[in-house]
Amino acid sequence: MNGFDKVVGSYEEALSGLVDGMTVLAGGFGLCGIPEGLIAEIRRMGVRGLTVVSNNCGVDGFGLGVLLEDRQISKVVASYVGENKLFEQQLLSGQIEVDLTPQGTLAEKMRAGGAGIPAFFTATGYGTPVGEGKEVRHFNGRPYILEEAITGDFAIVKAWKADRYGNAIYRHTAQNFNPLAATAGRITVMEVEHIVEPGELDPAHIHTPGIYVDRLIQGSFEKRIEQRTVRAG
Amino acid sequence: MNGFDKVVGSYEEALSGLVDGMTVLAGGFGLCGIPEGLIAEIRRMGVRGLTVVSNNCGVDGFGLGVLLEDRQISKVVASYVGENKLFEQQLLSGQIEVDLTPQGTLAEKMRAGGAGIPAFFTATGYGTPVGEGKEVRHFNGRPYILEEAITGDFAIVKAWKADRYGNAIYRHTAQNFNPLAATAGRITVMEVEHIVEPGELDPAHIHTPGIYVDRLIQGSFEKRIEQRTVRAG
Amino acid sequence: MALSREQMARRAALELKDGDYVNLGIGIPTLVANYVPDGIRVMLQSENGLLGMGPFPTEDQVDADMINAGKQTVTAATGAAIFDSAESFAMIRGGHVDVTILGAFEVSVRGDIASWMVPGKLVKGMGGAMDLVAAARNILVIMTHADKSGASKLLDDCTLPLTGAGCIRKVLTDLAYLEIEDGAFHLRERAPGVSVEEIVSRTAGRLVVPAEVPEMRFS
Amino acid sequence: MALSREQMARRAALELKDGDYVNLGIGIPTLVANYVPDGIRVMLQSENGLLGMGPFPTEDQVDADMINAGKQTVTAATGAAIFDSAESFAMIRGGHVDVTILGAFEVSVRGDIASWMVPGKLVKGMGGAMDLVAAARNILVIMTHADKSGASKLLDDCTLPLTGAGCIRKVLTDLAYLEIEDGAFHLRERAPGVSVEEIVSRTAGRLVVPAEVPEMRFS
Repeated sequence: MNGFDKVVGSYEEALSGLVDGMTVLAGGFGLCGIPEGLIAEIRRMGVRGLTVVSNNCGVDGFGLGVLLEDRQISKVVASYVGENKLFEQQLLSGQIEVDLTPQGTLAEKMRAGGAGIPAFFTATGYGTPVGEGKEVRHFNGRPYILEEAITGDFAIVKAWKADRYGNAIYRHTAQNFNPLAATAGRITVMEVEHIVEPGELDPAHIHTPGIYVDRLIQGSFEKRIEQRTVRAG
Repeated sequence: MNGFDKVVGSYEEALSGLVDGMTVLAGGFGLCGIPEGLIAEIRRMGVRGLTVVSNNCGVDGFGLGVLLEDRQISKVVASYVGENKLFEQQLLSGQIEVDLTPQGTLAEKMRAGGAGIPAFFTATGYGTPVGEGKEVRHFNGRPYILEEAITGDFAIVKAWKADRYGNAIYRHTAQNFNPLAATAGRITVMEVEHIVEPGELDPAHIHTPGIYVDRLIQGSFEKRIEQRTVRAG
Repeated sequence: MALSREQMARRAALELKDGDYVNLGIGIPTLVANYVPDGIRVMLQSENGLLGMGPFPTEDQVDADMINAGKQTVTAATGAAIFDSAESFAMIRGGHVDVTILGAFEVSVRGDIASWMVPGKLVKGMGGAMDLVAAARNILVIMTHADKSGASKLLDDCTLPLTGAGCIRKVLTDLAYLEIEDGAFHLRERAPGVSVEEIVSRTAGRLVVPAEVPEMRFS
Repeated sequence: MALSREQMARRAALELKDGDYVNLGIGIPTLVANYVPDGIRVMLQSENGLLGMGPFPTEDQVDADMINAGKQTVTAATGAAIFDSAESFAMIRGGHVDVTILGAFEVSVRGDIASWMVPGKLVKGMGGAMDLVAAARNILVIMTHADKSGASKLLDDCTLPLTGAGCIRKVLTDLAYLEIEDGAFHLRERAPGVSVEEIVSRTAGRLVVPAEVPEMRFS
């Protein structure tokens, strides 16, 4: 044990300090690569008024969708929220606010937040509702809009393997937004399938260096599939 | 063979199209991870008036330093050029121009160039000569300066292993600026120690996806060491 | 006769060159992958973070950690690379994807595209569409020429909120293949059996019709 | 008596806490790694792209592909991670490195630092110093109190071009340990055998001297 050992003993400890009104960045794309146990713990804690930044907001009854059931979320920053009837109801009734953000801009905003870049220009969204009210500037004759970084009080992410220092590897496309959210949380909590000893992972294979990870917990995952598409074997 | 096979048969072919006055982005940090054979070919070609963007400019007689001998470089964008007497002479005599750029800003400018981000704000350089003439803006009460992206006509990079499609892996700290330069060249030429067949590299271990690589050549490398520091074994 | 979905996909596939990195949107664009001509290899980019998308998995290959941007289970092709979403959109935004094929509600003579939002209907989000249209050098829109009520989707000005401004140059509909230049749709090909008159009557935006409009070919 | 280089490194090492990620500049800062107190583990970040820098290699471990930011051959510590330079400076710029220790030519009462350029002398470049000082939450400058001619390096205003503005809060010299607050150096510790008077006489910038200035301890 030493100061770099990020492993915590319980979900309570993993999310200690998360209170009403905070901003939570969540990794995952659809239901792929989501921190299932951490989401369950947020539900159990009953914290409310959360701003959730995540590409999607889960589905009814799974993923971040479960936090809608108890009305724990007051605002969602996402690129696509179409998989969730409860979300739809709460949006239409004004119980929840949504800030729709292009997927690439959302990813870049989180990366910028973690990288100390407060704002950047992008062509994405120029001339669309996304660009309204944002500064426009031309570079090489092309118009771009200014987008600001996103950071969170907490980031909750899911990795495949991590060593005790938090050096983490994602599996297949379950990587998605996880490494980005991991960099941009004031406190980053990572839930993994396997915790290994430092030295077991090749330094060149690390996707998220441990410096970004504050707390690490081993979870078990249902890994629900949204669109099971197969071909004849 | 197919349209994704990036392997070329000769250095001539690798750098075909490089002409006087072009901007060349070069990977490497000091002499670590530099595309030795591509640099030698640029020397052989005798192209002049090059703008070279690279963290360093080699040493006398090795690395990018050899391009100084024949006065092929007219401008260098770098963070540190202190290892090179020839550079010093040419700078003092006004034969070469230098744009000193903080190392992190240089890395981020190349990344931005490859990522379609024309400009970003950073605190680095605010209040210093680097910030002079650049726009200052405050975010959350802190001053930042606006830095613009860098792209090149060519990028020359060095990787360890790549498959024929250009999916590449770097070895240890020879990674450095290589993946960034690779994204920001209009034509990106990669020199590697080992070319392997597609499928031999784990998709999760790829540092530079092949989409960034236009031409691939196998080289042999001297790998000169600048500061050989050892401890008693 | 108006093209079937499969015919549209087949015609769209002719836009692909050997060695192209391609992003296909959901719907008809996805079908394009099935009609890539012989001798042409393309690599599919899926914006959640996969370059080199393979076919759907067999039952025993299904893996919840391997999905595409449509959240469907997929496989990785030989020579694939997997990365995070910032890298995926760096690749897109930086113009490294050669061809993007996607659907739309409306396209204008200026190359504006509306594809994500119908006011009054629930807004689900733009996903990666705004990034894709803002970035790709070569975008092909595939859509029906008119909506179900018969109203043209090729307009002087889009009526719906935009996905991107001034970024579309090519449109394939069930009636025609058109290019956008100098503030007009230019009729390049007509679907087999479809008359120029019908296309003219179903195109609301400024349309330039050359003296000769060849019939579309599919190979 | 003024501190030796080793004493300065030893005192600086007391600023480190167990679990700190630390970036050490060249010169005396590099020596700090040799004096990390028992029971404290730190991980060294090398800005060329290595988190978890180990000791120098033995002769047979030397590898041209494994160097640090000073271009010295090094090893990777257990639990290291290696990445590109953009990621390395994302880590730095984003404030994830806990402690940065680096040298300087001058520091001002406003926390300005000059460390990279002496006009009239050849400018070699700032390397990563500007990024480091602009980003770290906790920076310790280590330098001699005065230059070789005896001129103070602790000033009201830096005379040399800056590396960063308003970013330094702590300075360790061969004579004293000082903190910068409210536009003044606050004398916190004096080197063993060095009088407050000597420190006052060698400090050109506004200096606040508390009633009691303890002698520096090294453990």
